[in-house]
Amino acid sequence: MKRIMLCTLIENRTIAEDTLLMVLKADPVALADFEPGVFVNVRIMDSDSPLLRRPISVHETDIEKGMLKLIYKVVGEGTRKLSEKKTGEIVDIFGPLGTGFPIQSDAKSVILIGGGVGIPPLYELGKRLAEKGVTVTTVLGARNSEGLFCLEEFGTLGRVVTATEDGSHGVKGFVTDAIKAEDIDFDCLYACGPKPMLKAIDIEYRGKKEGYLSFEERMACGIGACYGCMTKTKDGLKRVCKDGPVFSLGEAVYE
Amino acid sequence: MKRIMLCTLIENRTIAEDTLLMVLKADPVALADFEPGVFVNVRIMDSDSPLLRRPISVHETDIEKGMLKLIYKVVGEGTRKLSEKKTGEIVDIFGPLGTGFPIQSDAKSVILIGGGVGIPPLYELGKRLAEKGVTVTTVLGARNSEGLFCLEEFGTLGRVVTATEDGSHGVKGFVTDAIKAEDIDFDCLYACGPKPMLKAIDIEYRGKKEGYLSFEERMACGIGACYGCMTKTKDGLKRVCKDGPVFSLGEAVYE
Amino acid sequence: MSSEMLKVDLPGLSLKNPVMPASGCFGFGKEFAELYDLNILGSIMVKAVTRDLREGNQMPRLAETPSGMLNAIGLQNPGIDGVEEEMKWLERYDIPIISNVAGYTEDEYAYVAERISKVRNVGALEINISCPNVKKGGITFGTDPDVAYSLTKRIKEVTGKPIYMKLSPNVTDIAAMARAVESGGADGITMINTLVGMRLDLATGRPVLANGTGGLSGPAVKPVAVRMVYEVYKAVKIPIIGMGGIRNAEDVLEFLYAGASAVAVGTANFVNPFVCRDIIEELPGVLRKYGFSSVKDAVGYSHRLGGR
Amino acid sequence: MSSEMLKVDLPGLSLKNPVMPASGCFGFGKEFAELYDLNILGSIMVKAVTRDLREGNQMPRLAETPSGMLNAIGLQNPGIDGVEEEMKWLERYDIPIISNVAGYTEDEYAYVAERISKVRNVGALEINISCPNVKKGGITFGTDPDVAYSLTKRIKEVTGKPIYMKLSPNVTDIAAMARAVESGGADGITMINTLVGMRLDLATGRPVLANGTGGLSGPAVKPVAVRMVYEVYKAVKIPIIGMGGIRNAEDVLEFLYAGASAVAVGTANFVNPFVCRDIIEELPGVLRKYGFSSVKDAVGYSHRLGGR
Ligand SMILES: Cc1cc2nc3c(=O)[nH]c(=O)nc-3n(C[C@H](O)[C@H](O)[C@H](O)COP(=O)(O)OP(=O)(O)OC[C@H]3O[C@@H](n4cnc5c(N)ncnc54)[C@H](O)[C@@H]3O)c2cc1C
Ligand SMILES: Cc1cc2nc3c(=O)[nH]c(=O)nc-3n(C[C@H](O)[C@H](O)[C@H](O)COP(=O)(O)OP(=O)(O)OC[C@H]3O[C@@H](n4cnc5c(N)ncnc54)[C@H](O)[C@@H]3O)c2cc1C
Ligand SMILES: Cc1cc2nc3c(=O)[nH]c(=O)nc-3n(C[C@H](O)[C@H](O)[C@H](O)COP(=O)(O)O)c2cc1C
Ligand SMILES: Cc1cc2nc3c(=O)[nH]c(=O)nc-3n(C[C@H](O)[C@H](O)[C@H](O)COP(=O)(O)O)c2cc1C
Ligand code: FES
Ligand code: FES
Repeated sequence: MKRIMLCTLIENRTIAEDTLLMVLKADPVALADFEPGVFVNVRIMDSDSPLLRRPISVHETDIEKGMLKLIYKVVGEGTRKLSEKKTGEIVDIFGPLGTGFPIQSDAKSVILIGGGVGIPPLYELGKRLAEKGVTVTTVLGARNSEGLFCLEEFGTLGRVVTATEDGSHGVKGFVTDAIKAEDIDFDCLYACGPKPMLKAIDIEYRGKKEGYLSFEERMACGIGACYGCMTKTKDGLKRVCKDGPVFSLGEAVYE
Repeated sequence: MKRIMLCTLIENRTIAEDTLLMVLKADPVALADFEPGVFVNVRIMDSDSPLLRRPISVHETDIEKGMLKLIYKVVGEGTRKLSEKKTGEIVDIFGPLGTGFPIQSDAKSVILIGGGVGIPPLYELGKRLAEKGVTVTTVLGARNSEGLFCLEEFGTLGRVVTATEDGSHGVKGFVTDAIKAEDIDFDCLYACGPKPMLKAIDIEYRGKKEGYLSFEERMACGIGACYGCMTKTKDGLKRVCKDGPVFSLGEAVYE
Repeated sequence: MSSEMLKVDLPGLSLKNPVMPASGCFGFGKEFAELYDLNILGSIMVKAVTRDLREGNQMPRLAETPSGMLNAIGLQNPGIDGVEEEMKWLERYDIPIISNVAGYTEDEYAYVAERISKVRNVGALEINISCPNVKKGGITFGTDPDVAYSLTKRIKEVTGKPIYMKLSPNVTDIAAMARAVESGGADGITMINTLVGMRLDLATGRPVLANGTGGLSGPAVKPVAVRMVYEVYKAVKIPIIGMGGIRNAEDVLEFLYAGASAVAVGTANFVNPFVCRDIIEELPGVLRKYGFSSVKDAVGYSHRLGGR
Repeated sequence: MSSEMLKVDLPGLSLKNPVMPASGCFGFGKEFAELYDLNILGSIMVKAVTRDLREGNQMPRLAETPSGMLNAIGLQNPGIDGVEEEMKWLERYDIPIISNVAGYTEDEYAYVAERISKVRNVGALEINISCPNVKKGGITFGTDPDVAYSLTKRIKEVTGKPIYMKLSPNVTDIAAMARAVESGGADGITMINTLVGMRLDLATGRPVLANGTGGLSGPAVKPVAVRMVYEVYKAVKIPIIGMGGIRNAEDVLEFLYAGASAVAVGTANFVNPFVCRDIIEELPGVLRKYGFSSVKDAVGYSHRLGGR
């Protein structure tokens, strides 16, 4: 059920260049509804400006401990203000929002492909897949080694391969290059990252593999009511916040 | 010199109903310029809303310790947000602003008359007068006993008399009633409080006594440039923020 | 008690309370129905409907501004056929719906108005003559009094339901617009739609919105909205549903004072998805605090005071 | 280096940099001179001057709004005699002053414009045809293109100094206003003045401002200002000095992109009294960051891009 959760901030710590991990105390009952790949809409502060909530993917939910983890990059005013929040402060969270990653029951090996701030939502997914005995390979990409994070965390799920544009970590090139270079085998793929990355993956694997891509778009309501966050699909316009953010390979239509 | 001071908040504590004492760490060099009766313009937060600074009188400056003390009442959004600030936060202060209370060298006995949030600016004044050997009597008024504060502090300067509208503390009635009831003798008066109080004092004592009244008006610039905070005087319109907030008895023209 | 004090009767609209979501900010209700029971609302102003399905503008359609936002949705909607379906779904709620009608020509407005009027749970039509985000038509209807007058008249001829004309704030003389639609036969006025605004992306040099300009809404516009409601209240006799930046019960009271008989809440639904429910809960207390025993008593209050 | 990159040449105004305080937000400079050296400024737009001393409106004259403020100063000023004195004081600074001229009749405008033109350090006049806070005159000059045209022409006849007409945003068609003053002979345009807004006091029911309505300024209006500068840049050839909600060097760049040749900063001076100085310091870095080697290169940049 979508609800407003007033969460106490437990930790808000830099884990990579301009990238922070925010750990929030949350009601375990509410967390039980969080599927992998969903996002929350975060109120920046109790003020008229910045006005809109910011959509941030859920990195991990820990129902036993009642903890919700977000990883975000400081890119503008809202995320900068988020980064200034201190332990003990209350953060107003609205969620869970969106349709997350479907967990395939028959895939034996999956590949998680994350680029930049597309990395976080893959972790909860990988955790659940690994728990089910699925072989999980993670491919993380960034411009350079400073943009990579969570390598150890994903390492607990299986093999981790990296790609950087400047070659400072792992394969030099894009995640798609790394997948080929490392000859990774998989039944199903899950990806989240910048649109050009998703497009490249989509074009490469649509029709050939099963797979799911998580998109981003500017949002206002986050629940499908304002038509602000549409994306073109072969079945017409769809709402990234409600019908997505996750769409199947081959669904999206690129300009 | 008027300057922006980024002060660390040391204490922000409720001292009476909806009334807080804020203690800030400030540069002693800057504090040396603060005359009694001046005010500062406080930035509420680093955000576009609330936009304007809030004028708050200086309650006390402690140059040795490098401390600036403000006392404020929570009346709206700005003061509410101020009241939520925690120890260690940085508060953006602009000041000192305005023309404060002149310290009469020849007055032997003075009376300080404070109503509600008009009480704070009188303390630094009283302190300096008492240091000079002047006999200081303080008359504090409020609607009821909950609205009174700083009685002990003013008690260190001399006699303290109170007046409450409901009679719950001291004389029942207004400060002007208390002055008469207690037959207080003085050479010079200093008053700060709601306009009706100032008007009553002005009408009672203008032409008879020497005295100074501190006024309030809505402000934007706080330095005399926007003409937003005018008040009528017998010499035409004057700026409360620059020519005031303190005016002599008989100067103000009331509607 | 408090249920009586909130009741408002307007042409075609017998409202439990004066609070409703504004058009375009609440879709056709389905998404918010997952959050709370829509039956608590006075009404719902549903998303604009045009004759045919419209895809609207390109992305990005949204941008944030200080205490506000820009949108350029561009009237995306499933067309009149699709909207009739959405209305059926809304029949499960015991509230009159206000249907927002848009078009590019007088004929299109008239066609859509006539058809949507036949939908049972539509209590009234809101004629959107002020959408700033469509490239032709639309906006001119809302800025020229003569054109607005003639459109109002035309629509009155084809519908039996009361019509509320939605005024654009992007005009020199809002009172003249209000008088024009009143003489055209409008049963009420809703106002304000969004102010035309723009943001430029410093990195690309291009407008942040694909459409170039967009409509400014949210708390930033409230003082403009209150001023315009105040002016229009003095200019016409028909009731006003006021909107523009409302985000709490105090804001509602300010609009009532200015002359609104009811209010709509738009952008605030994005900030606090429960805002309409919260306002309805808090309104009786706020009315009492300021000495009013009913919403009706507060309508136009500022105009009944003497002096300045 | 960075001093060359900031230089701007406009009719009557050879500016060190494109940043100046907006009229009414900086008095005649004296108060801010206590804070920093005014010589760093491109220019100063001083407070409006009328023929005679004016007391302006009653208090309260100020009210806060979300990300903005309302003011209703009402053209308080010492009159042309007093302002001539203020100008003398400003002679100690090596910057051309822009004198803001107001009036209630064409004759008054012409009289004041003629006299103030003779003041040595006045580089140009800014004709305030858009002050929303005076009860007669003022606002109509700024909302009717014909009236604005004729006023512009009249003033051009009596002054040898370049004139910049200050446009009101409270109009349906800002481009038409711009074209009108251009054909009247205006040398430049300054825009925008404030949007008319209002707040009502819930406790008293009366407007918060004694004047009733006031002018809305500050970050809240920035998207409206940018949109209007963008439209006017397309409509006329004379240069624009842009303003409305500017509070940092990035905002300045956005106005340059939209078509402003220079900018003025108003309300932000109240929030950060050192804002003009800070902007001037940061502007070269911001220009470089976005790939511009001079202010001039950025003027109208958004219009030179193809596409959408
Ligand atoms: C479904 C979804 C999940 C996301 N998950 C994450 C995540 O886990 N970690 C992370 O770091 N970022 C994530 N993002 C991106 C994140 O929302 C933006 O970086 C953030 O909103 C920027 O806010 P800002 O105020 O710092 O930037 P500004 O540029 O100042 O924001 C201005 C406005 O633009 C919007 N905006 C700016 N960039 C984006 C963007 N990339 N996507 C959507 N809206 C944007 C903001 O929400 C705001 O309304 C996600 C976006 C979406 C849509
Ligand atoms: C020279 C001077 C000294 C002051 N000293 C003190 C003091 O020591 N302690 C204290 O508690 N208060 C003092 N005040 C009053 C204080 O400034 C207001 O209570 C405060 O600004 C209210 O802000 P708000 O956001 O809580 O209220 P809101 O009503 O939400 O404020 C809205 C706007 O109105 C202005 N405003 C509201 N009330 C007043 C007021 N009474 N005077 C001036 N502006 C107002 C605010 O500054 C703001 O711009 C002083 C005022 C002045 C002019
Ligand atoms: C995302 C969005 C979409 C809108 N769509 C419509 C619409 O379809 N028809 C219409 O008449 N108004 C539309 N509006 C305008 C609102 O109904 C309302 O008039 C305006 O936003 C001011 O109110 P607010 O400040 O409370 O949002 C839309 C506003 C927003 C923010
Ligand atoms: C307090 C105040 C006084 C103003 N007085 C004048 C004036 O005398 N003449 C004028 O042309 N504009 C006046 N303005 C308008 C500003 O010059 C400017 O056009 C407007 O405020 C928008 O800019 P901003 O958002 O940066 O403040 C005034 C604005 C404010 C806030
Ligand atoms: S953000 Fe409103 S529909 Fe997606
Ligand atoms: S607040 Fe600007 S002149 Fe006093």
